[in-house]
Amino acid sequence: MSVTFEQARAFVSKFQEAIAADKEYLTELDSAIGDGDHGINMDRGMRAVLPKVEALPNGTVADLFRTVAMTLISTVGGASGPLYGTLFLQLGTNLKAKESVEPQDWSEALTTAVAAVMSRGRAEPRDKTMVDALLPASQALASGLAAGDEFDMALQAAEEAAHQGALDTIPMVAHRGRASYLGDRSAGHQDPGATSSWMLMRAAREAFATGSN
Amino acid sequence: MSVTFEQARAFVSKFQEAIAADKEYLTELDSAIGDGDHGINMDRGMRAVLPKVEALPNGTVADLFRTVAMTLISTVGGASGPLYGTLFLQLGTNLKAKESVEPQDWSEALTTAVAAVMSRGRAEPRDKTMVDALLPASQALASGLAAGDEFDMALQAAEEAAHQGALDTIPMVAHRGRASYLGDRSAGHQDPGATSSWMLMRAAREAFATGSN
Amino acid sequence: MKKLINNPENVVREELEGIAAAHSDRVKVSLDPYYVMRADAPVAGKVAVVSGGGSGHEPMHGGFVGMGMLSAACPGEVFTSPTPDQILAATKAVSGGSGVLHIVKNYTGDILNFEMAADLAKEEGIEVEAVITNDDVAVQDSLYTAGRRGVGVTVLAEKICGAAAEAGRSLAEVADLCRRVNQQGRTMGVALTSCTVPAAGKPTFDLGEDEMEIGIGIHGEPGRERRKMGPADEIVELMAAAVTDDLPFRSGDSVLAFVNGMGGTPLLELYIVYRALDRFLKGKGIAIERNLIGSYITSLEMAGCSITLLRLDREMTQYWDAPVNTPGLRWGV
Amino acid sequence: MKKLINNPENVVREELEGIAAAHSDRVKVSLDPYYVMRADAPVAGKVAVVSGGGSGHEPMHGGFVGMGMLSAACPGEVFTSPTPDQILAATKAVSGGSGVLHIVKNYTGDILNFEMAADLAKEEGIEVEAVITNDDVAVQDSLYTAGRRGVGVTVLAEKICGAAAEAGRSLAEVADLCRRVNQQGRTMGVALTSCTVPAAGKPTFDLGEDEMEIGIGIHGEPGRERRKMGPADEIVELMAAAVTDDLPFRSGDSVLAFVNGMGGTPLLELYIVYRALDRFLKGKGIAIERNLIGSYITSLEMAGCSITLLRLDREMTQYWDAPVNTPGLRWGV
Ligand SMILES: Nc1ncnc2c1ncn2[C@@H]1O[C@H](COP(=O)(O)OP(=O)(O)O)[C@@H](O)[C@H]1O
Ligand SMILES: Nc1ncnc2c1ncn2[C@@H]1O[C@H](COP(=O)(O)OP(=O)(O)O)[C@@H](O)[C@H]1O
Ligand SMILES: [Mg+2]
Ligand SMILES: [Mg+2]
Ligand SMILES: [Mg+2]
Ligand SMILES: [Mg+2]
Repeated sequence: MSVTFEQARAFVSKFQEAIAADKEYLTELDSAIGDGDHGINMDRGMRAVLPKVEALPNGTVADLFRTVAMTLISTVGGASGPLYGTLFLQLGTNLKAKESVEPQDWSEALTTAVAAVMSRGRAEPRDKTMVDALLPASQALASGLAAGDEFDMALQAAEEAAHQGALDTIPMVAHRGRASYLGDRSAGHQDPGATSSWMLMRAAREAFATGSN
Repeated sequence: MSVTFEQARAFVSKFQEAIAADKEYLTELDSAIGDGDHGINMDRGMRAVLPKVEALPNGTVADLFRTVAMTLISTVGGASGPLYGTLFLQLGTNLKAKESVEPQDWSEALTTAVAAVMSRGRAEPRDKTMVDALLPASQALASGLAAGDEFDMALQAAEEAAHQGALDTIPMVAHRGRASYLGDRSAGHQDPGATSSWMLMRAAREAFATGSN
Repeated sequence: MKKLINNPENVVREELEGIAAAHSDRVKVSLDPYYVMRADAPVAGKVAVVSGGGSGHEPMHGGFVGMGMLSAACPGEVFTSPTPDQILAATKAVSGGSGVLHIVKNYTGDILNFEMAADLAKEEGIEVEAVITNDDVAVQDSLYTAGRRGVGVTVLAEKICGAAAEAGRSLAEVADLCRRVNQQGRTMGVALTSCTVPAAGKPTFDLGEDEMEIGIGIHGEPGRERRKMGPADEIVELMAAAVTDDLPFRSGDSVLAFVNGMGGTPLLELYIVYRALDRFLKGKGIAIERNLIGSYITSLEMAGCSITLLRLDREMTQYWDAPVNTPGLRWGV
Repeated sequence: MKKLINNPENVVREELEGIAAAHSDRVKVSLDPYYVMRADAPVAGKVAVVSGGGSGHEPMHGGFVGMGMLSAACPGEVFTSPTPDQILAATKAVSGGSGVLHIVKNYTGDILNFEMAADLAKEEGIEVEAVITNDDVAVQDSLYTAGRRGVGVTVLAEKICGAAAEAGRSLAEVADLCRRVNQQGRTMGVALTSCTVPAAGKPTFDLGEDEMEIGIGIHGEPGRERRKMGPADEIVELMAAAVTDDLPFRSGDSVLAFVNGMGGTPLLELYIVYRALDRFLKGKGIAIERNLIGSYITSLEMAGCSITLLRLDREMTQYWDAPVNTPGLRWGV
């Protein structure tokens, strides 16, 4: 039931695949309200991450996430580099002391990591950023587990919350990031970072759910 | 039967009208094998000429042509400015001593003027330039008059020779002017300067023929 | 997309290799991580000035490295801010012991990456001050947003602060001057065509044949509004009025007027813009004391221009006039 | 057509008014007839250097007027050579009694108009020598044609001859030097997009999305052939080989390498081109002694570039390095 090192590795590689597959879509979303590079940025970063993670000897989930973090920070640039970097750095820091990563550990780590992203980016919910996908996802995960749901179901709920969160950004007016320069004209477009964050939550569900891997 | 000052003025204004009407066509021809400005150049020049010529008190045909020449030289630029300038300058110089301008005077003046254009531009027949319209026109005029044709008929022949001359430039490979930079690729296109020269000969026929004016 | 490039992924590296080959008399280029630094850095006892940002704005920033201007520049991928490791490496390489000024354009990405780098540099004992430029009047400023973008003033701040650092001023003084330049400067841009990010392969936005984007950002971000194209004099009046109304600039002010091409606009047009700007400012009693006309902070091949006005004081003028020797800006030496 | 202009008919006049407003410290502008001259002309006892040609190639020629380069420049309408009265007036205005050099690009229009002006100037007792630049290897040279076009070498000749005139050399010496620069220089250009002449209102030519025009002229005249676009390294090799084969340039030669943008090509790409050129020349044993990278002889907003190589000798290098202070090119002062 716990998240293994191999599952964490699968999580990262599924996220990489998702980004690669939807690179152009993410870039298109960013063209509408940003500078048209979100897919390119994330793809460059995750392509750099992949071989590093594959080359890791079997170790702790925490080490794996720190490797992801450092690679994203030094290859992505832009806003998403430090933000996804911070997310993975905090995941790593949080899971450091863990012998094995239980569903509850994952949920707590994600909650703290999302808080770190919010503080680094000074973003609140409804600012039309990745936070609008990440925060509901981490909340859905936590409340699902608290209600006694199976990990699979909670992961599924987190993914759906992230998806809904990404869709919910469409009518929002951006207050952070490049899209905020558009003022009211940012409304009517889905936030690219929230969209990639939904893909992240989908990758987690695919990698961590029972039977997978 | 002689060319009057008013007819000379009409010649200039008919040429101006023709250039204005076909400005875009001439420019298009020049786009294919030159730099896309022949119509613009000639139109700018003739628009500057018109008020000067209209403002002239009744005087000699020679003075009128010298005014045209000086205005073209100082407003057209490019290759066509000095060349048409030279043409009108020589027409003026040649007709200077004339009390009245008889058909034979006009023909001789044109012949000398075309020779001056050729020497200024160092162009020979079949170099794909305005010379390929001007030279046959002046020759047709001269030989028509020599054969005893009416002035009207000779003017008509000159126009037709200029027209044919312009059409004959189509298969030619340019050896002078900007079109020569294309080498063989200049073939298959009608020379813009030869085309405007045909319009010049047409204007002469319209203005000088009996009953006109 | 038609570009004189080999592979969209390599444009920045190959550009840096070109700069290294061309300007080794004045700059050194690091390829891992990417940065451009003065050939004679670190200059002991002097403040170092470091800037950086996404590529695609050339000559800014790499073209402004040299005596009297930047100590180092950190280029990110096209339109993408550089990463902390680049900025840290550049900061360490040029630090002469008297502190390092980071000039950062106000974009979330730039801010976050420069912040991370400054934290790391401070951990290593280097004194760092960061000044954020945010001169773009096209964007409404507000506590609740990312604020205004940093655009044309950045070039002027790099020149003026570089000269102050060259003159031996302290980090606090150079940083104060930088903040003053930013406070006294305002910019407004307009785009007639889009640019194409090499890795994206197609134009960032579409504009109708008779449309322009007022208040464009330097990464092709949309601005205030789309309008029908008009004559240059009207466009300039619109832009210049937005700039002068904002500070506001007043009759009697002396300014540096910076007419900047976005990359695809010929100099011919920039002079027509300057003519209109000169007339507009004369009408308001504002005196152009200095000017800069050319493509200095660009958006790849975008057609359009920006107008920056900087209210000058004696110190700014003195440092503006001071010698500078960079590939992109040179005088007095 | 989208341009920052008011009226296609007024672009040159308004540009000149902009130049006059911007650079009155260095140049004087005559609007009737059009020319730009050094503010301190005539310089007694020194040869004056005058050039000119159609507008649309900015900064050439008006941007090169000033100490150490041109004494005057005569701008024609866009892509149309200036008229004899302009050239005559400029020649008279800058003549310092030691003769005037006309630097004329080899286009029929330029030649004819400069010839007429020189004849008139000589009638007024001014000694004039004309040197024709014809460095474009894209065009086959032949006695039976108008010969090769004058392109990139013109910029280098203006700089080098301007410095020689500044140094007090005689008209015969400056003209000889100019001929030598022309003989030792070769250029090849390529276009990725067309330009649009304001008065024409639409592109001069059409290129497919994957085509380029090899051997383009600076007025959008077609070149040697159309080809499929390729990577920058291949395009540069094609251009550079055409240039080096022509003179030919040989192993051991020292050259000035001039990578010129046509107006719509970002500096980013020009550095990628320079990188490839540097590698190509290294492979041939040709040493780049000096370089110039930027948009100096342009074709409005055309995308593309040209490569000029000039085989340097000591005198050329010395005059290239000499101080120059013009709006378009400045160093040493
Ligand atoms: N301050 C912020 N806090 C959280 N997320 C942000 C912030 N600013 C931007 N983002 C996210 O980053 C995404 C854009 O990333 P990207 O395009 O890679 O960077 P850049 O905007 O620098 O080009 C946005 O869609 C948004 O979700
Ligand atoms: N050397 C020459 N002799 C005679 N006519 C010439 C010569 N060179 C060019 N022309 C004529 O000039 C025409 C081009 O004129 P224009 O487009 O106005 O000038 P430019 O070529 O300078 O742009 C050509 O079509 C040709 O007929
Ligand atoms: Mg982006
Ligand atoms: Mg023409
Ligand atoms: Mg970006
Ligand atoms: Mg022309």
